[in-house]
Parts: sequence; C-alpha cells; structure tokens
Amino acid sequence: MSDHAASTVPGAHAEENKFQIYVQIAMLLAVITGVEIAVIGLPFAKWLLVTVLVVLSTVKFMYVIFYFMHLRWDKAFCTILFFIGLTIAGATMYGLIRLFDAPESVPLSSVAAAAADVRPDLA
Amino acid sequence: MRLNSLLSTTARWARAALALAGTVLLTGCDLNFWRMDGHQSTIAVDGPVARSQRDLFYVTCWVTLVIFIIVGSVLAYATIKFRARSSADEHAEPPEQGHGNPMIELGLIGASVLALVIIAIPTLSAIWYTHDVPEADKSNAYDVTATGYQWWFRFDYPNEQIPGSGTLNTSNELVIPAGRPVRIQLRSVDVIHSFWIPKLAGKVDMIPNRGNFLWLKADAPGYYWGQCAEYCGDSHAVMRFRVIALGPKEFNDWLNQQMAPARNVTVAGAAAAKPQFASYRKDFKQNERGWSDRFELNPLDSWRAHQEVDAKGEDAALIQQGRQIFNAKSCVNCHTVRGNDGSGINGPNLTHVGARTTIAGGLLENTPEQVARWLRHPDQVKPGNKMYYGVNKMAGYLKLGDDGFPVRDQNDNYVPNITLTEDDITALVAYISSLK
Amino acid sequence: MDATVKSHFTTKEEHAPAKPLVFWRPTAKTGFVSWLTTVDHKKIGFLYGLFALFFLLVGGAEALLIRLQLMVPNNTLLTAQQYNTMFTMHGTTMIFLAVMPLGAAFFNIIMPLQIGARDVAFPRLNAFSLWTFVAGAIILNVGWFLKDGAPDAGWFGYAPLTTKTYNPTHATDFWVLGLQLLGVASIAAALNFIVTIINLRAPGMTMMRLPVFTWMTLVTSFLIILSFPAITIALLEVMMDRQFGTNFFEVSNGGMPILWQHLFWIFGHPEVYILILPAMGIISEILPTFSRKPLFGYPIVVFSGACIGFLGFTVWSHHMFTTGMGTVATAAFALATMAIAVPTGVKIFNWIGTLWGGHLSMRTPMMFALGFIWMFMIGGFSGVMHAAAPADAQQQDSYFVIAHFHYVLIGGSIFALLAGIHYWFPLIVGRQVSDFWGKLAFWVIFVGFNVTFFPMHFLGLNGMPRRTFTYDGNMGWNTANYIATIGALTLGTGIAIYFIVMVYTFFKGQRAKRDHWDGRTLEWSLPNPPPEYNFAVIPTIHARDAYWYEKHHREQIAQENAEHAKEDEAHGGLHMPFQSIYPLVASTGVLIGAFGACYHKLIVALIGGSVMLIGVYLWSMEGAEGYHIHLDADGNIVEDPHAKH
Amino acid sequence: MSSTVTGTIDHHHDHTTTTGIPNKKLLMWAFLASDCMFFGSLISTHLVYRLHPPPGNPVPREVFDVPLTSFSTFILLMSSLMMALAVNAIQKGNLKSMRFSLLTTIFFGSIFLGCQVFEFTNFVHEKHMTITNSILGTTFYTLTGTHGTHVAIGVLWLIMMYVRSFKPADTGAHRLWFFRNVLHVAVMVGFVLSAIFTVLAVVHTVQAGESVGAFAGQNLALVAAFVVTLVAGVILARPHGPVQFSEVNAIDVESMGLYWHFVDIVWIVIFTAVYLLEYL
Ligand code: HEA
Ligand code: HEA
Ligand code: HEC
Ligand code: CUA
Ligand SMILES: [Cu+2]
Repeated sequence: MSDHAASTVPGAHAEENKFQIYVQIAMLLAVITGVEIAVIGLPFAKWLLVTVLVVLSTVKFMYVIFYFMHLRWDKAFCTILFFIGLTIAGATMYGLIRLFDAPESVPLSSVAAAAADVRPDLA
Repeated sequence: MRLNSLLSTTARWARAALALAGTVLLTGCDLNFWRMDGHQSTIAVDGPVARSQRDLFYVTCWVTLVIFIIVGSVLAYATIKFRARSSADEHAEPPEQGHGNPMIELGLIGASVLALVIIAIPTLSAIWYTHDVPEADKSNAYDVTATGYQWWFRFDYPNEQIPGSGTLNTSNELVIPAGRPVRIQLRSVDVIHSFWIPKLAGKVDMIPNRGNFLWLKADAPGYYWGQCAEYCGDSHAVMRFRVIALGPKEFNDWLNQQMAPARNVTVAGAAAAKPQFASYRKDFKQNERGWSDRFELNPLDSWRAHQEVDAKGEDAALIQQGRQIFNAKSCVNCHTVRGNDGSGINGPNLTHVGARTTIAGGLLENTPEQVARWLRHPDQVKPGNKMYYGVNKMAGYLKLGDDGFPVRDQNDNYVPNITLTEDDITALVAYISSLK
Repeated sequence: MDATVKSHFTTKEEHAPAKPLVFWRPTAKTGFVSWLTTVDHKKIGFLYGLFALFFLLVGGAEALLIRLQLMVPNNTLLTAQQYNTMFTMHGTTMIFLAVMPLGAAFFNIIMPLQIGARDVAFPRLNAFSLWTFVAGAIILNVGWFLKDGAPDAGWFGYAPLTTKTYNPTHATDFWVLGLQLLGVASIAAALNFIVTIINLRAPGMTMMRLPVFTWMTLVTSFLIILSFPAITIALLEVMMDRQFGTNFFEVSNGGMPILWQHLFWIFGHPEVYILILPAMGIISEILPTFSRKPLFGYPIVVFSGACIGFLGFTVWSHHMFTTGMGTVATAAFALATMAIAVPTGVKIFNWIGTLWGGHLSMRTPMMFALGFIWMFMIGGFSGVMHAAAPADAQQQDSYFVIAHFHYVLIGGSIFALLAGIHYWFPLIVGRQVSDFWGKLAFWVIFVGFNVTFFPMHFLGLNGMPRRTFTYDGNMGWNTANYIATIGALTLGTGIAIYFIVMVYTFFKGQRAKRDHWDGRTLEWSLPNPPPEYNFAVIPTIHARDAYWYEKHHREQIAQENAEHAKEDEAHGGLHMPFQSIYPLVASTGVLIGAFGACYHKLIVALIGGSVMLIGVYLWSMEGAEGYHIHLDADGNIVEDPHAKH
Repeated sequence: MSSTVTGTIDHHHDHTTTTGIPNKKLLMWAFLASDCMFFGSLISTHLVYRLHPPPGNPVPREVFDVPLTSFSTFILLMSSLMMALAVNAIQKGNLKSMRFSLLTTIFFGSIFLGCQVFEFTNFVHEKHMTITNSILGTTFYTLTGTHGTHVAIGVLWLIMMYVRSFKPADTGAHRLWFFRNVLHVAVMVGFVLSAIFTVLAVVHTVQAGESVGAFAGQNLALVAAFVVTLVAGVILARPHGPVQFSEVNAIDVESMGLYWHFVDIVWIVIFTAVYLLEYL
C-alpha cells in the first residue's frame, strides 16, 4: 500500500553492530559530562565558559537524539518533526528571556532594580 | 423563482429601512452611533500623545479602507459577473479548470507589503514618540506616581514633600499642570489595573512588581475622564478617575492648598447654593438614552467651585461630632486626614476630600447625599468594595476571620464590624464635606 | 495501522482466545453503549459536533444576557459579579467548547474521508480525546450548579487576579483544571490527526494533492501541539500557587504576574489561528466546489496557511502592547504582527481568483463563504489597526477589540463552520437542507451580526472599556449599545432559524443524492451517509481534486478498484477495530482526579489518578484487536459468523 | 499486507503506512516536539526568575550539591544506554537480553528518583529552602519535580512493558495470567519504592553514624518489603512457556525508549542551565 515499496532488503541493518556504538557513545557522554563539571572551576571569562557549557550540552543532546533515539537511521521526517518543535520552543524561550532583559521589564523587586542601576527613571 | 422573490422582498425592506433611517437623522433623533466626541473619545483628543496615536489610527484606517474598497470591488464584481443565473447555468459544462497565476500572486504580495510599509513607518515613529518625553521638553516635565488599588487610584507628587509627613498624595482626582509634559510612574498594590485617560494618552498597565511609565500632556486647562482599562475584579467597571489640568498659577495655588493640613472647622456660617455637577446622577435610571451630560457649569468651573470653602453653611458642632465618629468607628484605620487624625493607607487619603468633584473612584458625585449613600451601603454602590469587605486583614464594615476574609454566622450571614446610625452618617457627611 | 496492530486481528482460522472479563469488548453498533464505546471517527466527530453546538447555544445565551445588560446605561439586570461570570464563561465557552470542538468535529469526520483512510491512526486515543474534552467541559461549567459559582476572572485569567488572595473560591480552580483537561484532550487529538495525515494517506495522495481542508487540519494540529504546552505550564503554575502556596505570581516573594501574560499569549495567539485556519480550510473547499473550478494557486494557499501558522508563534506580545515592554520589543512585535497580513491576504486574493471565471452557484454554503470573505476582511483590517502599537494603546481593552475579534471569530470562524455544516450535511446525514431556509438564516445572521458588532468599533473609539457591567448615560455610548443589543437579538434569531432548520432536516429532510454538490474531493465519492468502513476499496489517487478526476476517468478507476478489492479479500477482508470501554474509563478517572484537585482533596485526586492508570493499563493490555468484514460487489457487508464473539 | 507477521521484521519502516514510519514512532516524535515546548516554558520560567531574583532569595550555589547531581546525571545517562540496548535486543528478538536491559533501566531510573528524593529532603531540612519560602524554591522544585514526575512515569511504563513481556502466547491455557500480570506490576512497583526508601534510610543511618542494629530496628518494615518484593519478583519472572512478545513489539519498546531518552536530554539541559551555570 506504500509508495515507498521495499527499498530495504530484510535484514539490511543487521550488519551494523549498534551495541558497540551505543556503549561508545555512552562513554563519550560520560566524559563530556565530566568535562562540563571540570569547566565550571576554570578561571576563564564567564562568556567563554557559558559558551563552552552550552556547546558541550548541545553536543550531548545531539548525540542522544541522533544515536540513542536513532534519528540518524530513521526517515528524515522524524528529524524534521522534532526539530520543528525544538526550534519553535527554543526560539520562544530565547525571546521570552530576552524580553525580561529590557530595562522596562525588569521587576521592581529584583536585586538589580533595587540597586537602581537598571531603571534610571526610578531613581 | 423563490430566490428572486426573496431578493426583491429584501430590496423592498432595505429601501424602507433606508428611508426610515434618513427621516430619523433629518429630524435630529439621536441615532448617530458613530459619534465619537464623548468624554472618553480617542478621536476628539486634547493632548499631543493622544493626537499622535489618533493620527496613526487614521493612517491605518485610510490604508485599509483603500484596500478594502479595491479588493471589495473586485470581489463584488466577480460575484455578480460570474454568478450562475439559473439552475441550467449551474449545471452547464464546467468552466476552464485554471490553476493560478504566479505573476498576479507576486504582484499582490508586493502591493500588500507596500501597504504595510506605509503603516509601519508612522507606527515606528509613534512608538518612539509616545514612549518618553521628547528630549527638548524633558526639563519642563512634572512627575507624578499613580498607584492602582481595587478599585480606586492613589496619586503621589514626589516633587512635593511635606515636612514631617512625606510625599503629598491624593486620590481619584489627578491634578496636573496644563501645557507641561507629565511623567507618570504606574504602580499597583494588588492586581493588574490600567491607567487610561483617552483624551490625553493611550493606556499603560499598572502591574504589580513592575515599574511602568507613561507620559502625557494636556494642551490647555481642562477636566478629563479616566478609567481603569484592565479587568481587575468585581468593580472594574466603576474604577474611574478624573484628571484636572490647570494653568501654572492655578496649579500652584492648588498645590499650596493640598500641602496644608486638613481644615479643622470651628466656626459656623450660613448655607449657599452649590453648583450641580452631573457626572453621575442617580436619577439616571435605565432607558434614558442619548447625549445627556448637561452641565450647569463647564466641568472645570464645577471643579473650581468645589475648591471654595463655604464656611457659612457649616455646622461646626456637627462637624466636630463627625470627626469623633470618624475616630471611633475605626475609619482612621484605613484613611488619613492629615493634620487631624489617622494614618491609614488602605483607603483613599481624605485630607482634602471635600474639594474633589467625585468620590469612590470617580463613581459618585461629591454631594452630601451621595456621600451619605456611600457611607450607608458601600457594597451596594460599588460591588465587592474593600471598605465594606475589608482589605489586607483590616476590617471594614464586616468582621474578618484570621484568613483575612469576612466571617459568617450560623445563618450564613456576614457579621458586621462597623455599624453607623443615620445620625452618625449625617455627622460624618458634614465632616467629610468640610475637608477642603 | 502498524504491524503490531495487524498481528492481533483475528482471522477466520484463529479460534477466539479465552479472555478475562475485563477484556470484554462491546460489539453493538447501535444504542447508547455503542456511542460511549465507539472508536469510529465519524461517530466521534458527530459527538464532538453535538457537544459543540450545545455549547454554542450556551455561549450564545450568555452573550445575549451580556447584551441585555448593556442595552441601557446603569442597567441592573445582572449584578457585577454575575456579569463578570457571564463574559468569562462566554469567552471560554465559545472558544474552547464551541469553536474548537466544532473544528475537531470536522477534522474527525471529514479529514480521514478526504485522504482515503478507514479511520484515524489511533481510534481509541481519539475516543479518549473526546471524553476528556467532555470531562473538561463538565469541570468548567460545574460551578453554575455549585455554591462557589462559575469562573469570573476573564477568559485569559490574568494573574494575580486568579490567585487565592483575589479569588478565594473554587470557581477559579474549575477554570484552571477545566482548561487543563481541555488542553490534554486537544493535544491528544492533534497528535492523532498529525499521524493520520502523515501516515494514512491513500496511495497516490501526496502532500501536494491533499485537499486544503486537510492541510489546514495538519497546520492547526501543529499549532495545537506546540502552543498548548505553554498554557499547560501557566495553568500548572497558578494551580501550584493556589494549592501549595508557591510564589510564581506571589509578588511579596518576587513573583512576576507579567509572566502569566507571556505564557498565556504564547498559547493565546496561536490559539486564535487554531480557530481560523480550519475555517479557511472549509472556505477553500466550498469556493472551488461552487465555482466548479479548482482552487486558484493551490500551492501558495497551502504555503500561506503554513506561514500563518508559523508566524503565529512570533507575535504573542501584540496582546501586551500596553504592558510597557519598551520600544524595541514593541516595534518588533508590531512589525511581526503586520507581516501576518501578507499570507492572509494571499488567501483572500486566491479565493477571489477561484471565483473569477467560474460558474458560481449561489447556494447557502456559498453565501456563507462569500460572507466569510467580506467579514473576515473587515476583522483582519481592524487587526492591522491593532498591530500599530501606539494606536492600540487607545484600543486595547476597549470595544474596538471586541469588534475586531467578533468579526474574525463570528464573521470568520462561525460563518465558515456554519457553511461547512451546510456543505457536508448531505454527506454526513444523507439529507438535503432547504436552500430557501438556509439563505434566510444566512441573511438574518449576516444583518444581525453587522448590526451588533459594527457599532462597537465606534464605541471603542469613543472610549468604552470592555468587561464593564455598567456605564454612565453621559458618555455618548447609549445609542450604539442599544443598536448592538437589537443586533444581537437578530443574530440570535438567525442562529435559531439555522438550527431549527438543521434539526428538522435531520429527522424529516429530503434524502440527498450521492455527490450532492458535484464535489471535487474524495469524501464525495462515498455513499451518504458513509458506511462504517468508509471505503470499500482504498482508492488510488491520481490528481489534486481526486474525485473530480475519478468522475472524469471512471473506467480506469473501476478497474483499479476491482483489483484492489481482490487483494483485500486475499488478506482476509477489511480490518475493523473493536470498540473499547477503556478510553471512557481513563477519561472518567481524569474527571474524578480533576474534581479532587479542585477541592484540594488528595484522596479523591489519587483515586481519580488510579482509575485513569488502570484504564490506560487495561487499554494497553486489551490490544487493538478487531475483526474482519467482507463486502459483496455492491459494498454490502457479508455476514461472517466468526467476525463477532 | 498479511495479517500474520512472517519473516524478518524491518525495524524502521512499516509498509502499511504512507511514509513507512510506524504510526507509534511518529506519534512519539510529535509528542516529544510538543514536550519541548512544555519543558521550554518551565525552564524559561526558572531562568527568568533566576536572572531577576528578588532580594533574600537563597543563593543557589550555597544550596546545590554538585557531586550528588553529577552522580544522578551519570546514572540517568547509563539508564539511557541500557534503554537503547533494550531496544536493540528486542529488535533482534532477544527477549532475555531485553528483559535484563529493561530491569537495569528501571534500576537506574529508580536510583535517579532516589537521589532526587534525597536532594529534596536535604534541601528542605538542611538548607531550609522550601517550595513556598522563596521564588527559587518554587521554580526549582517545580521544574525538577516535573522532570522527576516524567522519570517516574517512565519507570512505571518500563515496569508495565517488562511485565507485558511475560504475557503468555496462549492466554486460553493460562486462565489466571491476567491477575498474575497485575500482581507482577504491583510487586515491581513495590520493589522500586521500597528500594528507593531503603537506600535513603541507609544513607540516613550512615550520616547519623548509627549502628546496623539501629537501622534494622527503625526500618524493619521497609527492609521486609524490600526482601519480599525482591523474592516475589524473582518468582514471578520464572519462565512459563511461550510468550506473546517478540520483534513485532519492538516498536512499542522503541517508542517507550524515545520517551525515556527525551527525559534524559531534558535533564542534560537542566543540568547545565539550572545547576552548572550557577557556578560561573
Ligand atoms: C479568529 C481569530 C483571530 C484572527 C484570525 C485574528 C487576526 C488578527 N489579529 Fe486578532 N484577536 C483575536 C482573534 C483573531 N485575530 C482575539 C480573540 C483577540 C482578543 C483577545 C482578547 O483580548 O480577549 C485579538 C486581539 C488582537 C490584538 C490585540 C488587541 C489588544 O488587545 O490590544 C491584535 C494586535 O495586534 C490583533 C491583531 C490581529 C492581526 C494583525 C490579525 C491578522 O491575522 C489579520 C490579517 C487579515 C487581513 C489584514 C485581512 C485580509 C488581508 C488583505 C486583503 C491583504 C491586504 C491587507 C493589508 C496589506 C493590510 N488581534
Ligand atoms: C468564537 C467565539 C465567540 C462567539 C461566537 C461570540 C459570540 C457573541 N459574542 Fe462574544 N466574546 C468572545 C468570543 C465569542 N463571542 C470572547 C473570547 C470574548 C471576551 C471574553 C472576555 O472578555 O473574557 C467575548 C466577549 C463579548 C462581549 C464583551 C463583553 C465585555 O467585555 O464586557 C460581548 C458584548 O457584546 C459579546 C457579544 C457576543 C454576541 C452578541 C455574540 C453572538 O454572536 C452570539 C450569537 C449566538 C446566539 C445568540 C445563540 C443563539 C441561541 C439561541 C437563540 C437560543 C438561546 C437559548 C436559550 C436562552 C436557552 N462577546
Ligand atoms: C477597610 C478599610 C476602610 C475602612 C475601615 C473605612 N474605609 Fe473608607 N474607603 C476604603 C476604601 C478601600 C475606599 C475606596 C473604595 C473604592 O472607591 O473602591 C474608601 C473610600 C472612602 C471614601 C471616598 C473617598 C474618595 O476619595 O473617593 C470616603 C468618603 C470614605 N471611604 C469614608 C470612610 C468612613 C467615614 C469610614 C468609617 C465609617 C471609612 N471610610 C472606613 C477603606 C476603608
Ligand atoms: Cu482596575 Cu480595572
Ligand atoms: Cu493575537
């Protein structure tokens, strides 16, 4: 009933030994986690550390979804589907957090506003 | 054909309706629902901020109207031109099965974008203009803080400090200098309110834990209607206020009068007729339609008349008695009459309440009858109001439980806390009216 | 249906396995139990429709009370509190219990027929969505019958008005949990539709051959699954505040009420497109049918629909122009909002293009569709006026907004849904609605609607705030309000006529012939009403307007179908799923649990949760079993003794 | 399409659907897309309040315990690995291996939950941060608690799947299989709960420096429950003839796996955004 009539031979995936891949990736992820924990102690500029942490956890994220969750081996549509959600959610999160950065939007009760360096018009 | 007969019937009715409407208009009957010159008009405006907003509205209006006419004409033409005129027509050979035309599509998209640009440019400039006082005018600006309460407004004048008792504050009637930009900090102590004086500026919300800001300017001295524009609970509809813009001299006089402590009446005098001012008339019953705000004076003069002390009509003994009751009945818990009694902050500051044109959040005209009505049954005048039900664990007319909500007895009735006799009310009214 | 499902179908050869009583599966096709346990998308859709229409009348009755109260200044028909309850419930009911489920009804009934499927991908999940929706509707409305009263914090329930301090009664709990359940129901249904459209298309039904209505179903479903989680979280936060004393919106501990507004509108704006996109889909079906011409510019109409859906996520703060977001944010959201006018305009232009050069047959659905274009344009234009942020500072929370969104919601969504009911009635019910009465209803509705809502623009510009139970006689608002109320009564009459005609037709109407309107899409190839199995043979699709093509290539199609029928028979006949009781059980658990949560009764909540878990567990254990049917050449079911047990 | 499945199963493509992607997998991915928005909203709430804390808010780095959190992060990661292996096993039809992997996944999941229970009680009692006394407490507990609830649901699902793999092929021959199944689920849930709380009790005893005797005395019921459910679990898991669970069910396990991995990636984000960034 399908348009995509058998392009796949039965057992086509059998030769891939996923067991090895999975174990290796788990090790890798554990190592990255260790690095992340180590990174927070380093005496570098804050922006640099933030970037490093964000990149490292993105890498972990991608490994899990592409390998453990087999997006790598699945039809691309699954990836598209998930990334629609991920992108919209990510962009919304980013927008929302940034909206609160505007001086007008800083809450009165916040430490920063109390110090009156963010909202000069309140001083 | 049924359809045709229906159509001609419709047409007949339409003609009749038009004729009727025409007659009504000609005879001056008030059917013009499109009038936009009320007290809260956003079209007949009196300040530069509201004007820029209105002008922007006109731009959007004209642009969309033109598009509407063009698109509408094409739509109407297509509908009429290609209509099947008979059932035979409906079942004729299907027309050519065309699928679209990319060039037309692109052209129309381009045209839409262009129309939007025409709207976007003035929008952007108005966003920046309405956001803050123009640089050139900044030094001239006057500062006020407005705070929303369920369901009234409090106004502080940070520039005016009263030695020993802090910032000057008043409620429900905001007095501002005319011709000067006014910067208003907006605060809320409970839920979200919104501060809106349509003739002077669009609204900005008063949000708890948020420091909002609004600027406006009144072209000339005048009396303006304001309204809370964010749903804030039971009495949102009647959370109103007034703005009085005054020339420099008059504004200064007013400030001086406000800075002074409350009057303490000790001398008696004779009564004089006061001008009536119809902001809220209780005879304004249902079914009274039409434009009916017939001031006997212009509203600003009405306000001026309220400022004058009419010492002759006062009964000093009664006023003193009122003052005692004011203390005894715990009014002082929530209200302040600076110089006399109390330091309560849960209710409006009453130091000069007699000099306002309205009470209870712009709802009632400030006349002895209305004040009495208010004191008698605050809950009936203003549903849910905090003077009756209590606020911040401070009891008003009802007794409060530990949770801060009114308690009920076995019969599920509220337990009263403050009870006033008619004599108490008479005395309180005399006292309150004397506070100018 | 995937492999697992298939393997559990009983065939003639297998003997029926012994089962514990808990796995009893009802088989009756008629009667009360059959409706409660149905998994047939058409029956589920029909139930959605009935509930939705009921709530349309409830919401309408509330609207009439609102209008009667505002007919004259200082009116005392309703108290302030009653009035506030009325508009809160009117808005919530109309949006969540009338228009959304009416859309769901069409998705359910029409979409599988349009793509040539026998059912949705997860029939039992579909039943669960329906019953959870009903549970949500019950919770939301239960306050009318209880001491606490119905919710009265407005349809967007701005915190902190919804916190315990300002709304101590359980009314707000009903609102919070009711919406929470409706969210669960909507997400579950939308997931189902997405999988169905992606995966259950008939052979040859490529994405670019999907009927536009199905496309809009898909886009709407995406909007639902991506926007509802935001309100789920927002509601969770108020619920935590109310029940456990947390500080999300508790200002004294640093809470920010503005956060609720953001989360709500991140949901709320996509929500309004959830209400309009199905309507646009319906219009895009009706116009071609009654113009006897394909849709003009199909790819761009589809694309613009997706575009509207996507842009819908970028504009939420246009509901918050007056919250003082600062110049940059305000400007960004104003521009993004205006941008939506472009793809929307594309749709309008293409609809006109469809009419151009057609043979327009002016039947009732067509009248509603044309009415839709006119009214929606007006509503869209007032939307653009709102998008000009500084101008909106004068319009926000005034009757101008009320006018804007009733033009898009009634002139848009409701007109289209009424058109759709009229259009598909002959197919779903098999009876034909009188054109005269249909048109009469249309004209009364059309006139009444405009008389009601057009004056509201002027009211708004003249400074009348919304959500006010009373107003003074000296503000210049009296005439317009009076006229609006007259209009609302007219509108109500029109809707009453519409439904009386529908009810009459349902029982007594003239039988409609097959393919009543000379349709273009696949659903019209079915007999009316469609049989339980929809398609005797899953059709093969060769062109965009699939049935139009079929009608012009009868021989080729007949030949194909005969071949496929043989194949089906070789595989044991048509697979039909069994009915199931467990979706209903699970939803009942949800209902009980939500009640427990409303009244802060942990035990009740736990019992409800357990009932739900048990329901879901048994649901998974009973499996998606089913039976087979065999058809003779005329499409009648040949009784199979082994099919039932 | 044949109604009885024969031959080798192609794990990634289902020819009964238009795209070849099995319905359940598609459903799961769509759900996860939706869940992104769900956790996105929750995490933003936390971050917004973190970026603008009111005065008097606890300082997170004085509250948090990075070694513990790192440990539970690691555990969750390992559970993800075992989950992936379980899917791998069942796709090859290796039922035994799948059951073992599922059990380890359940085990790791429970440890994670145990750590979280420990963390919460510790924060409340030692650090005096409750869900009501500060905005940090509110957002922190709500966010990590919601994640924890997802994990708990996942554990329950894993248990149900594990038990389902014992459903006999010929249900007619084992009239009581259903009740056995229900019992099995109950035993597993009981085991997980008693295991979590036993471990917590052990930690508590060690911290308090009490003796083994005192531990046994105070937690007799807990230990007993632990032992009884353990034994019952082993007994119930004895083979009972052919079962109705095979490669065809791989898709069920796989969908569950997708959910479980997603919970893991949400934790990856939380670990960075909620915990680590506080230390910069
Ligand atoms: C079906 C629902 C629906 C739809 C489709 C829309 C469509 C639009 N809406 Fe509306 N809206 C609501 C339902 C809807 N809205 C509701 C319910 C509220 C109030 C919520 C509440 O407060 O309770 C609201 C409120 C609302 C506001 C907030 C007002 C306020 O509270 O201050 C704004 C502000 O920007 C807005 C804008 C728009 C715009 C720009 C569109 C656009 O999508 C419209 C686009 C359409 C056109 C423009 C017409 C056709 C186009 C052409 C013919 C092309 C050429 C045109 C141009 C180039 C201009 N809407
Ligand atoms: C799809 C959504 C939808 C629909 C269809 C409608 C339909 C109508 N709406 Fe509604 N409305 C909203 C969505 C909708 N509304 C929303 C979201 C709000 C904002 C709420 C808020 O602020 O929180 C609102 C607010 C709102 C207000 C503003 C209230 C206020 O701010 O104070 C008004 C006032 O006129 C109004 C009027 C009407 C009218 C007259 C109809 C008419 O079209 C109704 C016509 C239908 C009928 C009249 C039914 C016919 C039934 C019968 C004839 C049978 C009667 C039955 C019995 C008596 C048993 N609506
Ligand atoms: C629980 C606190 C409380 C107590 C006690 C209280 N009031 Fe009030 N009062 C209020 C509040 C709150 C308002 C504003 C109500 C509104 O407009 O919604 C108010 C308004 C008023 C007004 C109108 C003021 C204005 O500017 O509009 C007057 C006059 C008044 N109170 C007099 C009294 C008198 C006299 C008493 C004692 C019998 C009293 N109040 C006791 C809280 C209180
Ligand atoms: Cu305050 Cu509305
Ligand atoms: Cu919007």
